[in-house]
Amino acid sequence: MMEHTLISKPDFDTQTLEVSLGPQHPSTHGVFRMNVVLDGETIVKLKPVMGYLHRNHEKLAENMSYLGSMPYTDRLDYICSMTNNFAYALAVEKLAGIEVPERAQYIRIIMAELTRLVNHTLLIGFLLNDLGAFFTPVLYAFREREKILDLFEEVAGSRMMCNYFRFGGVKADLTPDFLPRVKELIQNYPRFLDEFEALLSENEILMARTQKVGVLPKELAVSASITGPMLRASGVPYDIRKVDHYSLYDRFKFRVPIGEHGDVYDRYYIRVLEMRESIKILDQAVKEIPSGDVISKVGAGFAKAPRNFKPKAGEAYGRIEAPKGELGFFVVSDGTNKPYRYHVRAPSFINLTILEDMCLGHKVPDAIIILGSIDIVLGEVDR
Amino acid sequence: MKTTEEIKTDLESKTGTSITVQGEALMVPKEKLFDVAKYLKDTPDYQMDYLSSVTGTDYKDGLEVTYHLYSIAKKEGPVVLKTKTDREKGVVPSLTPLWRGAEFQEREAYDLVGIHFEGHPDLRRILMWDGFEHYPLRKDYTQEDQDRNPEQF
Amino acid sequence: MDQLFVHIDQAIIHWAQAVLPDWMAVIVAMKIPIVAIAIFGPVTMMYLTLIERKLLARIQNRFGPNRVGKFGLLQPLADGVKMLTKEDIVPEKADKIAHLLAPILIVIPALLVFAVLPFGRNMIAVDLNIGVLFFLAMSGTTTLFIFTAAWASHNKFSLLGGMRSVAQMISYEIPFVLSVVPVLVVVGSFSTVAIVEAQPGLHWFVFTPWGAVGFFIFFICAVAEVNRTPFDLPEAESELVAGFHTEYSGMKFALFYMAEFMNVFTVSALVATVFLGGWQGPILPSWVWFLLKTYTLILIMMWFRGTFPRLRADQLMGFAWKFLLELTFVNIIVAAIWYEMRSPLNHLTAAAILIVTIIVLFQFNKTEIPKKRIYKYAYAD
Amino acid sequence: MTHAPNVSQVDPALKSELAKKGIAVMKLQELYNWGRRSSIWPMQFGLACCAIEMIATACARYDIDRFGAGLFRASPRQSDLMIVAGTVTKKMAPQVVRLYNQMPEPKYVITMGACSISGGPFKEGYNVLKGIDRYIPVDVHLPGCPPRPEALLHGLMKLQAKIDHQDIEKTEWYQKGLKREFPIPEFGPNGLLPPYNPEVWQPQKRKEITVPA
Amino acid sequence: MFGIGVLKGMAVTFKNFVESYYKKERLTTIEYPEKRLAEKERFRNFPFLIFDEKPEDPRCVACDICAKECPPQCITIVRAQDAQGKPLKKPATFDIDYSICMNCGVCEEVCPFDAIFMDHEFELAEYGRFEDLNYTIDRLLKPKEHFMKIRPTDATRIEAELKKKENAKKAAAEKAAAAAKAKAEAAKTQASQVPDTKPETKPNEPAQPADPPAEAK
Repeated sequence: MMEHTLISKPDFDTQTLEVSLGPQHPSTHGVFRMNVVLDGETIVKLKPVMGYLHRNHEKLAENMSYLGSMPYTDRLDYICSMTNNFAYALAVEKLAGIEVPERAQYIRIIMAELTRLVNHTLLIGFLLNDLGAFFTPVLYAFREREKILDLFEEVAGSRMMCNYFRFGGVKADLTPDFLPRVKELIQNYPRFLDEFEALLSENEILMARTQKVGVLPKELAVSASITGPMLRASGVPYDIRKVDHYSLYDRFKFRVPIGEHGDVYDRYYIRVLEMRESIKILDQAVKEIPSGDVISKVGAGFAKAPRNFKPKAGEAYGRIEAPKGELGFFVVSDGTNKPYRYHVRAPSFINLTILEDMCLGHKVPDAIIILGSIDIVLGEVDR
Repeated sequence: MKTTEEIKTDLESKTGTSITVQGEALMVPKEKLFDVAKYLKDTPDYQMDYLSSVTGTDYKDGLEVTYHLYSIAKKEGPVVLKTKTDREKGVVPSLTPLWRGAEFQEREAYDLVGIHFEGHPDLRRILMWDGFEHYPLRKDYTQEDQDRNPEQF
Repeated sequence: MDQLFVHIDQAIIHWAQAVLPDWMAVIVAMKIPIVAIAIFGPVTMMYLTLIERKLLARIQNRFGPNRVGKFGLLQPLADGVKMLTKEDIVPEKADKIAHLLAPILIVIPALLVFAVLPFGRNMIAVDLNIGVLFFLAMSGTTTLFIFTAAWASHNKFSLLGGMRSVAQMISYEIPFVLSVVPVLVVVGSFSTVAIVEAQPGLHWFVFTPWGAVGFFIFFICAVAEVNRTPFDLPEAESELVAGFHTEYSGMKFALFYMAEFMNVFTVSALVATVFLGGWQGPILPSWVWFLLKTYTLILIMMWFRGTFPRLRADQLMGFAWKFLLELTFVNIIVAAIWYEMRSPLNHLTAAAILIVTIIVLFQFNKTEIPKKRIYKYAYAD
Repeated sequence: MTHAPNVSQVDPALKSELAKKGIAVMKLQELYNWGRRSSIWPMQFGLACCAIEMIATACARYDIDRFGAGLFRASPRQSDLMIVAGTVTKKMAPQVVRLYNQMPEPKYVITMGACSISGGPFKEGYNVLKGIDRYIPVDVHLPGCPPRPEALLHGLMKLQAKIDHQDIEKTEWYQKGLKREFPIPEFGPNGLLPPYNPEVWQPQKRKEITVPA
Repeated sequence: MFGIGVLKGMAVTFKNFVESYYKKERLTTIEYPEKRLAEKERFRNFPFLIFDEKPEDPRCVACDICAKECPPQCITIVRAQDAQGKPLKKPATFDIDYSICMNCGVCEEVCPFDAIFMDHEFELAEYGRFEDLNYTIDRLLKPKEHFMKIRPTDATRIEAELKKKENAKKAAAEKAAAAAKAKAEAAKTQASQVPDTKPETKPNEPAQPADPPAEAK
């Protein structure tokens, strides 16, 4: 960890400059504020300030039916709405003990992996935007994202806020030409990834700017409950799809890339490799998807009348490997049709704990790209 | 992975605390929380080195904090610890010295439910602005411009 | 065709001498190039903004502005009209006079520098015999005005931007100036017209080894001089909000915008003049060649803008001090050898020296240059 | 929605006659309006999910740059349009009003998405402001959660139509010695003080629903 | 060597620039007002009410289920009353506040009468907030054909179900009428033996529309 002492004590006394890279800043990915104390351009102290998008999701969920807060989970991490639904559906199914038919599990995995593609592509685009590339990588990323959003809109009805998962399955079956278009996407995506890598991965300016910047040692990552690509970039092989064996992830063969240095370049490149693994999962899932109904009889009943869904008193903690890390829902029910307590374990909120440790001693532009490599979305950080 | 019963007996013998089992969770008195957590983290056959989530909940008879612990080294499932403290001056020992990950989550529990974590490096409000004088996630919190009837059903 | 504008110029002068009293005729004779530049400068600026937006749009698979006017051709006009009617905010804690002066002063060198550019065969406003020196001096002052703008607007982000621009300019001014020295040594005069005449037909300096290296360094430093990607630290959008012109609105901001794009045109023109043989070219008229070369260089700069991320301040300065500067010194010596000893053997030795220096410089900067990495996989089944 | 033609007082016959010869005749005010409407520079200002949809509008498929509005300026000083995209929370409201005050005068506001119009799905939250029009005047409301990129383009075209019909003598920001400073709300113990800006917004009693006899 | 990665990057952007002139996949802009994207059938923007023949009697029976289920609570329904104040199975006012609605489609799912569906119309930018965005019943009502046009597969499926329900109701009505007739004869024959007992079974009222299923609170 870069130990910072005022480098050379100049004979003339210098003042530190207190700057707030404030809630409105071109590259804080939303309304996130960092109070930074600068000595010249080197960061001496950095205090993150959050809460500018605290929309009280947990208080609202406490006086709404269980299914009523499913559309709200779309707005938690508004780039990957399907995985938010997935985690919430898993938690409540564990609480109420609802079974999910096979075809629905396959559809859920296809949607989760498509969301992972969207999230990682967007992240790389925004990271390059923080590095100063004038919007070109972001536009290439959005060009690919539009293709995947068309698939979501065709199946779930809305581009970004899908509200597609129900307890015990999914809302509606796939449209006839959904699977052929996913197959076509699987063919073209590696070509786009190669082009994206040609533009970025070997680019010396990018490598010079990101290597050995914002190094996160393995022990600090584990103790600070960092999860997801950030943890794996520091060398810890922990992927909840492989650890918890939730849904049907055991049926698919895929690998988990691991970095050694744990700096910004590793976090960027791990996500490129993860996208290639997701394409492998999609390939297998699209081939082996069985037919059958997409929602269990019990689930369909509750989907029709959410106010009658009264799970037995108790609590459940369901977690999945969301693109940003471990996304968990802790639901406490007291037997009525409204949850007593509803807590979201947000990966980007907790991954921010060590932002200051990584930024100390670096320059302002480094702090911006370290924040970019953590991949935060403010809807999830502030809930 | 041991069952909750075995963990209970093991912990009670090692740290001499009276632990009750609530469903999957282990209700630990707050005085002994730090030792139990330290024991779970350090002993080789548990190695609970990853604190997944800290949740503060407001029950009628007091505030409750729930910890979900996992082991990355041994890839083992959750051990759920719970503590209870009274509503007015609820103080719980902070676990930030053991796990850095607890820092922000304990600040959030303090900010929204009003549980004081003594031993926390800098316990301030994290989501609401500093001048806010209420704990919004408590059941008795009345919001100023509420135009929805709480009994919706 | 080649002397078209020269004939027009002569015609106007004859008409003026015939009609007006002779002292006024002299003024008119002086006025013609000034009026030409005063029109050509801002118009190129306006249409460079449009070309940049449309080119970047095409790189990013979309149309640029195409709904204002036929193909978006009236877009710069609309931007101009809107900028004129904007309220002009001066922050109350800002230093009023400096805040007002900075945008005005930054446009003056940008316009003055047009005088020295040889647009075509004997189509030059003022044939200064210290042409290149005048150009370098003028383009050096822009840093001063960028810093006054940053200092005057009393804003933390612009202060950082101003500091960065000073640091960047100092480290890139020296290779910028020194990489022209070989050409001046070979030509023996500062005047731009002499330089262009020293490159008849297709014998441009860029085809000699020292010319190629000189062109590479001069172009890189030109991009840095004009604060464009990958050297656009002073108005780094993603870090410093809008860099040194954060506090400028309305027409003052438009002046900064105009100065930036006019500098882009004039610096590319100078690079074309010094290394690519100005208006020398086989068939086309001389001024067409000049504009062709200048606009290709401008398009390359815009191409840079669409591709590259930004260098960090210390890497940027490291690149200048540890790589470009040594290369320019060696380049001057090689140019001398090349020019003094005519025999082809010496030409080879000169080229060999250059290649050896480039390789040696790479070895010195080994620690800086990043390496590719290979990644392991867990759960590899 | 076809683009509304400029309302010009020049008699149309002469106008079309000259237009055939390639000369555009318009009053100075129309030139100002035309300049302002064809180059609206939005501020790089996004709050939540609608901001991602706003960036998607600026991207390849929908391309807001065709309307001349592609240059997203990072600093409020150089932008004319503030697209409030996302939930305005009570903690963020002072910053939004301060940004609005910092923008140079002919400035417009599009409230994109249900959250910025009325608090949207989160209006019951204790930290959510029930609509930004409580503190700053809003020109175009764009419902939807999030509104499609085409809906944002339609909103922009509606704003352009509004600018076309603006008359400089009567518009508020062109009067002599105008000082339009909107007061910035402070943080109170349980919410913002004052809860709304009286000059800009009056509480709207929900119309008593009269049951037809 | 130092420059290779940089040149490769420039090659990619150059390829994009050149191909955007002749390859469709490199120029994905759809010029919105003139050319529009083909609308997906399941796209859901804002809800609208459906009526079969006349706008006066919509399918909605004002059972208030959607108002309760709507997460952001943006639907307000007031049930109509006839002259004597007896509640009718028709909404007097049905307001959806489009400035609050979050397009989630829950109302369409929970409506037992298939009376409310999600529309495809998205060009709804307005200048005023309260008067323009608060949609009253007359702005919400749309004919059945509109629903058939925008969402053919869902519409046919729902029409088929409604048809089935109609036939089931008609069949039940005939059965009930037949049973009533049979009972009437039995009563008449009984009356002929015992003249003073009045026939107690009144012919039941005209076919009641299917009352809401058991779960409705």
